[in-house]
Amino acid sequence: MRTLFHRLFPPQASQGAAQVDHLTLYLLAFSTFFTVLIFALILYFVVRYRRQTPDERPPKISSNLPLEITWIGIPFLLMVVMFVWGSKVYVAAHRPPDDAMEVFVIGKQWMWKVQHPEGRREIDYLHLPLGRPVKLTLTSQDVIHDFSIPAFRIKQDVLPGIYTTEWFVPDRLGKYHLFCDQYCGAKHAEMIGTVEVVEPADYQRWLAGDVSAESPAVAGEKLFVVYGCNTCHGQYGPTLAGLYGRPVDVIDDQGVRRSVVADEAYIRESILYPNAKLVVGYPNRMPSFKSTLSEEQLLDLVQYIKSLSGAAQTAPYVGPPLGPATQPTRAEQKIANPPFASYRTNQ
Amino acid sequence: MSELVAEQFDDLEQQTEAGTLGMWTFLATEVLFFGGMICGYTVYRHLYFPAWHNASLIVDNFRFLGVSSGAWNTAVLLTSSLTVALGVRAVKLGQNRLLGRLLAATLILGIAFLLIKAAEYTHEYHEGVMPCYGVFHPDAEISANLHRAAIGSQISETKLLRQFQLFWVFYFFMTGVHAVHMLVGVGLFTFLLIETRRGRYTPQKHAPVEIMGLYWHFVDLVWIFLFPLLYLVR
Amino acid sequence: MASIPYIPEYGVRETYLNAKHSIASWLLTRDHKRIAVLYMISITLFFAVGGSAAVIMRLQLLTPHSTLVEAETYNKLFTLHGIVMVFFFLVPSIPTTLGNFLLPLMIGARDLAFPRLNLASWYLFIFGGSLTLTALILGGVDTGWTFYTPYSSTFSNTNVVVAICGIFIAGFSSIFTGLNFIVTVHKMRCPGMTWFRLPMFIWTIYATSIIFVLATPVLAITLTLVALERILGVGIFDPALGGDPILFQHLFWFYSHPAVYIMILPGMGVVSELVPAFSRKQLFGYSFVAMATLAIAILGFLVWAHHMFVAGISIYGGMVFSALSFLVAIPSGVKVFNWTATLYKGSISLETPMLYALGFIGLFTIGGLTGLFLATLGIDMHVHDTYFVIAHFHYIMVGGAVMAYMGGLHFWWPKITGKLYPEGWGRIAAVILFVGFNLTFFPQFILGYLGMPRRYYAYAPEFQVYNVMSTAGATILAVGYLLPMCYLIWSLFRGKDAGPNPFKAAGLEWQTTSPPPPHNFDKTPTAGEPYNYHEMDFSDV
Amino acid sequence: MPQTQHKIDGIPLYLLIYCLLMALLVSTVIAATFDMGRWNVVAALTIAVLKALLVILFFMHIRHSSRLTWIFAAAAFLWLGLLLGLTMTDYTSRTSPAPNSNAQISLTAAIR
Ligand code: HEA
Ligand code: HEA
Ligand code: HEC
Ligand code: CUA
Ligand SMILES: [Cu+2]
Repeated sequence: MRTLFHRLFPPQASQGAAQVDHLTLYLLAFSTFFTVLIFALILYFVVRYRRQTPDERPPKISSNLPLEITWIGIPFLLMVVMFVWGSKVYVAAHRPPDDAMEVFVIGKQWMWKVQHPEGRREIDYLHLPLGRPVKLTLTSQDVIHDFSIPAFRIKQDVLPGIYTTEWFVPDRLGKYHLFCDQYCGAKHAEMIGTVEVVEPADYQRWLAGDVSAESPAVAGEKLFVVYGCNTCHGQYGPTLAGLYGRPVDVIDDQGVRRSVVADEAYIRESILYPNAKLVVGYPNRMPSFKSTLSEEQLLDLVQYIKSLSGAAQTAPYVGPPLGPATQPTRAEQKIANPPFASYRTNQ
Repeated sequence: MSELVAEQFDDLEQQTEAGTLGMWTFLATEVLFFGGMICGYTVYRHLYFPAWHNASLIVDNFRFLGVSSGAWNTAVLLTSSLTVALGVRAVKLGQNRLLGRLLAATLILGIAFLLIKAAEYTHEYHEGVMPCYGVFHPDAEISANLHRAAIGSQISETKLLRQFQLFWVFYFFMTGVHAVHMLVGVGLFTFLLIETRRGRYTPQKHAPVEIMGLYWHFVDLVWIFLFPLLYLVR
Repeated sequence: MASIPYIPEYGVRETYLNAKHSIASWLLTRDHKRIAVLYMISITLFFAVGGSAAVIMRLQLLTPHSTLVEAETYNKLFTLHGIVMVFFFLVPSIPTTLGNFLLPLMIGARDLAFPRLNLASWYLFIFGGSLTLTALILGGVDTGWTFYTPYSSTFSNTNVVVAICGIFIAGFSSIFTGLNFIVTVHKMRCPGMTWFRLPMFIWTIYATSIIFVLATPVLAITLTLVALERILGVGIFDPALGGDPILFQHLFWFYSHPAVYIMILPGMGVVSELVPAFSRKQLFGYSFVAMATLAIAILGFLVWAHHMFVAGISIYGGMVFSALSFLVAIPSGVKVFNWTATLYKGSISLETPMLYALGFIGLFTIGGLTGLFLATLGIDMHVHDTYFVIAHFHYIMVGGAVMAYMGGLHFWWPKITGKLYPEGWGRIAAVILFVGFNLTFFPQFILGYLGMPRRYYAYAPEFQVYNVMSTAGATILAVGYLLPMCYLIWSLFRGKDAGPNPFKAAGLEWQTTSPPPPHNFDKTPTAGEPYNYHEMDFSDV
Repeated sequence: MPQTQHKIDGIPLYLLIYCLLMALLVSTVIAATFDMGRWNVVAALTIAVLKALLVILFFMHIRHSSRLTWIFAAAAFLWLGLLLGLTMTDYTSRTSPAPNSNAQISLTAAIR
């Protein structure tokens, strides 16, 4: 029985989840009752009163007031329960407690940007401490999205120009799906992510990962995580190791394919205006960080990416560009590995 | 059966009643057609009161003799409704000459309405409030007012400007759709006039005049509501 | 009296089909029966287009990854599917075909009140339909059938405006059809046909017409605003330009929720004719069913924001609309129970139309009851915009409305064409459809509750099992729909002559010949009590 | 069913109605020049309803029409009321978070 339940119901990972499931079970019970009742009656009548002779003429039965009142009254009463109970759950899910931890979420085509209280940010990923009420304040940068976590049995549309909220108390460790549930354009189905519930102490440790008093490259490395660069680069984005100083095959915004050398300006441009030059074989998926990163942070990131090539803090000149034909591998690798293959949670 | 009655009907009375009921049903549709706009209008007036207040202060800038053209137009339409009502009376009494004159008067009034409206649109175009891409440039005075309003309320000036523009979207859309209905009305009444001249209508066969008359009154009715909503309410 | 079957005179009678033959005599006809046939052909084509899109979608969803089509294509497919199925198939389906054909026959009239307007409606429909279909197929539209702003008004760079124009035009086709029906029911009833003697089908067509007239204009104006926003670049619903995206949803659903009752009420009407005819009994609780019909039409206008529970409306607004949504379930329940009670002590024969009718009752009950899950605030905030919703409405629209249409089509096929369809094939197809349907859409309830969002061209691997089941079901369903298309066309040429009343059913339409003469009745009939099966003589004369 | 031909109003009645309509028009224009706060809306709309009633009852002859016509005319306005009324239940009871907390301002900054 447990396994059947698990096949039909997603994991319950928040305090509200069980309440929604109980409500569902109530509706399920009486719906099953009515469905079975109707089906059984139909079957019984069809068998019992099937036509015996072609000229059979049944008696006249036109109406029965007590019956009508019964089947108006009983469903009505059942539905009063449904309404009151359903509203209770709903209202509770819309009244966050005052001590809830506040996390900000911005939806944009097609990614989720999350900002934690101490300023730590992540993309398409949401770390949450176990057992603490969390209130999300949601808004969108373009069209309507919907922030849905089935394991928490909650969702909320994310509107441009308006703030909405969603709150819950995660009560089970693990990784869960995060979906965009409101159709938002071409890659609506890819606007997905992971919610990870961790021990509060781990959460604090994770939050603290954001202090930057180090060298630009080290600070850049942190930023690389904070801004979620690592969620793509290293998975379906191009690897940045060894990038600096290397020629890159790109398609520029005129649609022309050419080869450029990845210098500081190129890296900077790639971060600020990812569409300006697309790496061949990769989707146009990288968001612009133009309005998110300060100049200082940009600098740190560029330094970090440079450091991945073993380059020193100052840029050495690395050989003349090689021909475009020398770099087909990433494109091939890309085709063999469709973007959606990495559904990042499979718990 | 006489040629007055279409084959699906039993008699003239049934036909007349069906026609009238059909027109009333159509008018019910029309109420909801304008209703969608009025609903939008109400919601935005509720949400964006400061900006809309500002807009409604200048909407009756275009005046004759100190009275806004909206009011003049209301008078024109009410008068046309009178001529239509008298026309329906005339056709029922068989006064065809009178009917012709009243229909002509109605037509002239309808066209007058449209001309006044057009003049008003031109004026608003020059004020720069027409909310089209590239045409919307409120003049200096309006901008100054909005600037003051922005300081008074807590809304940023750009937001206020957009909400202000939204008022004009609704103003032009509602009056525009109404004007289209007027144009249709003018067409219908031209047709009626021609048919009257040909002596097509008799006290027996008065239904077309009455039914088109209902339409004209309805268009008047819409204006009766648009006028306060757009010009008077601040 | 209904019990005396009409005996045709010798020789070939003039029927509405053979009265004239030229193409122009069809395209310029004002005969409601011919217009009904024109509609029937048109909506069948639209159904094939919408169904083909569904088949491609289901194939795409066979695997979690994108296998068959790209994301953009998939989005255009479900938009095409939704728009075509809703606006160009199901909304016009029963009213414009069976409604058009039967309304004058059932009330003993020679035609609708405004035959020319009726033809004009068909032309508007075809014109709007072609416009939208062109936009949907050449280039495509990717907004979903709901056109949510600001995506549709600003962000989508597909042919939204053309599609909207087509829907606007088709909307006026609906309005004029509704107007025509309302006036006809009020003014054209034959002697003796009082309101409470109207066949239940007429009640539902009347109620549907009210919705046509009062809801459609709001959709028209709303879509116009979206088009305006796109063309002029002014902000109406786009918050970046000062608008409010939720207002669009209010206006859209003010039409589109009542529209779902446009789709189901005529189906209920059909079932209210079929169940008495095949159990040879009066419709149980006639006046309750009639009043329930009106109640659904009116209450249906008050529940629209149940599509917006998590859209950012106020929680009090949510509660108001939730409560009202529950209220609509009461008259729907009244109907279901009364149909079931009609079977009691009847003389039931399971011919094809009856199979569809019983299928309708069962599937509508499931679809309706899952509607209650959605109307429950606490559950909708989990299943909104998941496959649970998809399953809910396919249960009602495919399992309910389309089944009813199929049932009605079979029942009145002899009246419309004068030929009998092959009964054995009919039953087989009905059973195939029932099985295929449940296999397609039942797993989607589970998918939805597990959290699979709708409008996803690719999904998490753990959802695959149910998707495979669903696709398998859809294949069966496709066979189930192709069968009737084949044997019904076959019956046109090879079917047995039907005679005026092959099912021995009550109702004025069975008192005239099959197919009926151009003006329906040789002599204006007089109406008695409806469903007077207890007075009829079923022995073969 | 009353036949429409039987009820033909006299010209004086039409003129009277017309004068009333014009008087209402003048009064609504004058009323708008006073600042009565929210009562301006009430006054303007009340007068509009009065004018509409006069037109419907006398010019459109609903006064002589069958009950059915009354119902149709009333239904249209009732439905308009439903549309406005139920939509406003949402807008007037919204409690979206006010965009003023510090963090939210930073959020806004992050977007633009
Ligand atoms: C023909 C079409 C049709 C019909 C008739 C209905 C009927 C109902 N619908 Fe459905 N619905 C749709 C088509 C339809 N719907 C569509 C297309 C959508 C999705 C749109 C989109 O987003 O694309 C939708 C979505 C939808 C939602 C929004 C879901 C979401 O997006 O989150 C809701 C929420 O309340 C809902 C509720 C209901 C209810 C309560 C009924 C009721 O009328 C049902 C009443 C019937 C019964 C209840 C069954 C019979 C009754 C008994 C056997 C009595 C015994 C039981 C009791 C009453 C206790 N529907
Ligand atoms: C009347 C309405 C109607 C009907 C009948 C159907 C019928 C079907 N629908 Fe549809 N559906 C909708 C209305 C309808 N649908 C709506 C409104 C949506 C929402 C859209 C949106 O999100 O915007 C939707 C969405 C929708 C989805 C969800 C898409 C998504 O969100 O990603 C799915 C997925 O399985 C689906 C499947 C099906 C299937 C398998 C059928 C089957 O029943 C179809 C069976 C029919 C056939 C298989 C056709 C057979 C005939 C032929 C193949 C013709 C052959 C050709 C010739 C003879 C010329 N539908
Ligand atoms: C949503 C996924 C995603 C995120 C997040 C992301 N990127 Fe990218 N990035 C890509 C993809 C896909 C490309 C290749 C296409 C292109 O050039 O736009 C790319 C390209 C680049 C390039 C050019 C690489 C080359 O090989 O020429 C650089 C540099 C880069 N990203 C840096 C960053 C930095 C720094 C961050 C974080 C601040 C970041 N990216 C965040 C997806 C992402
Ligand atoms: Cu974002 Cu769907
Ligand atoms: Cu609904």
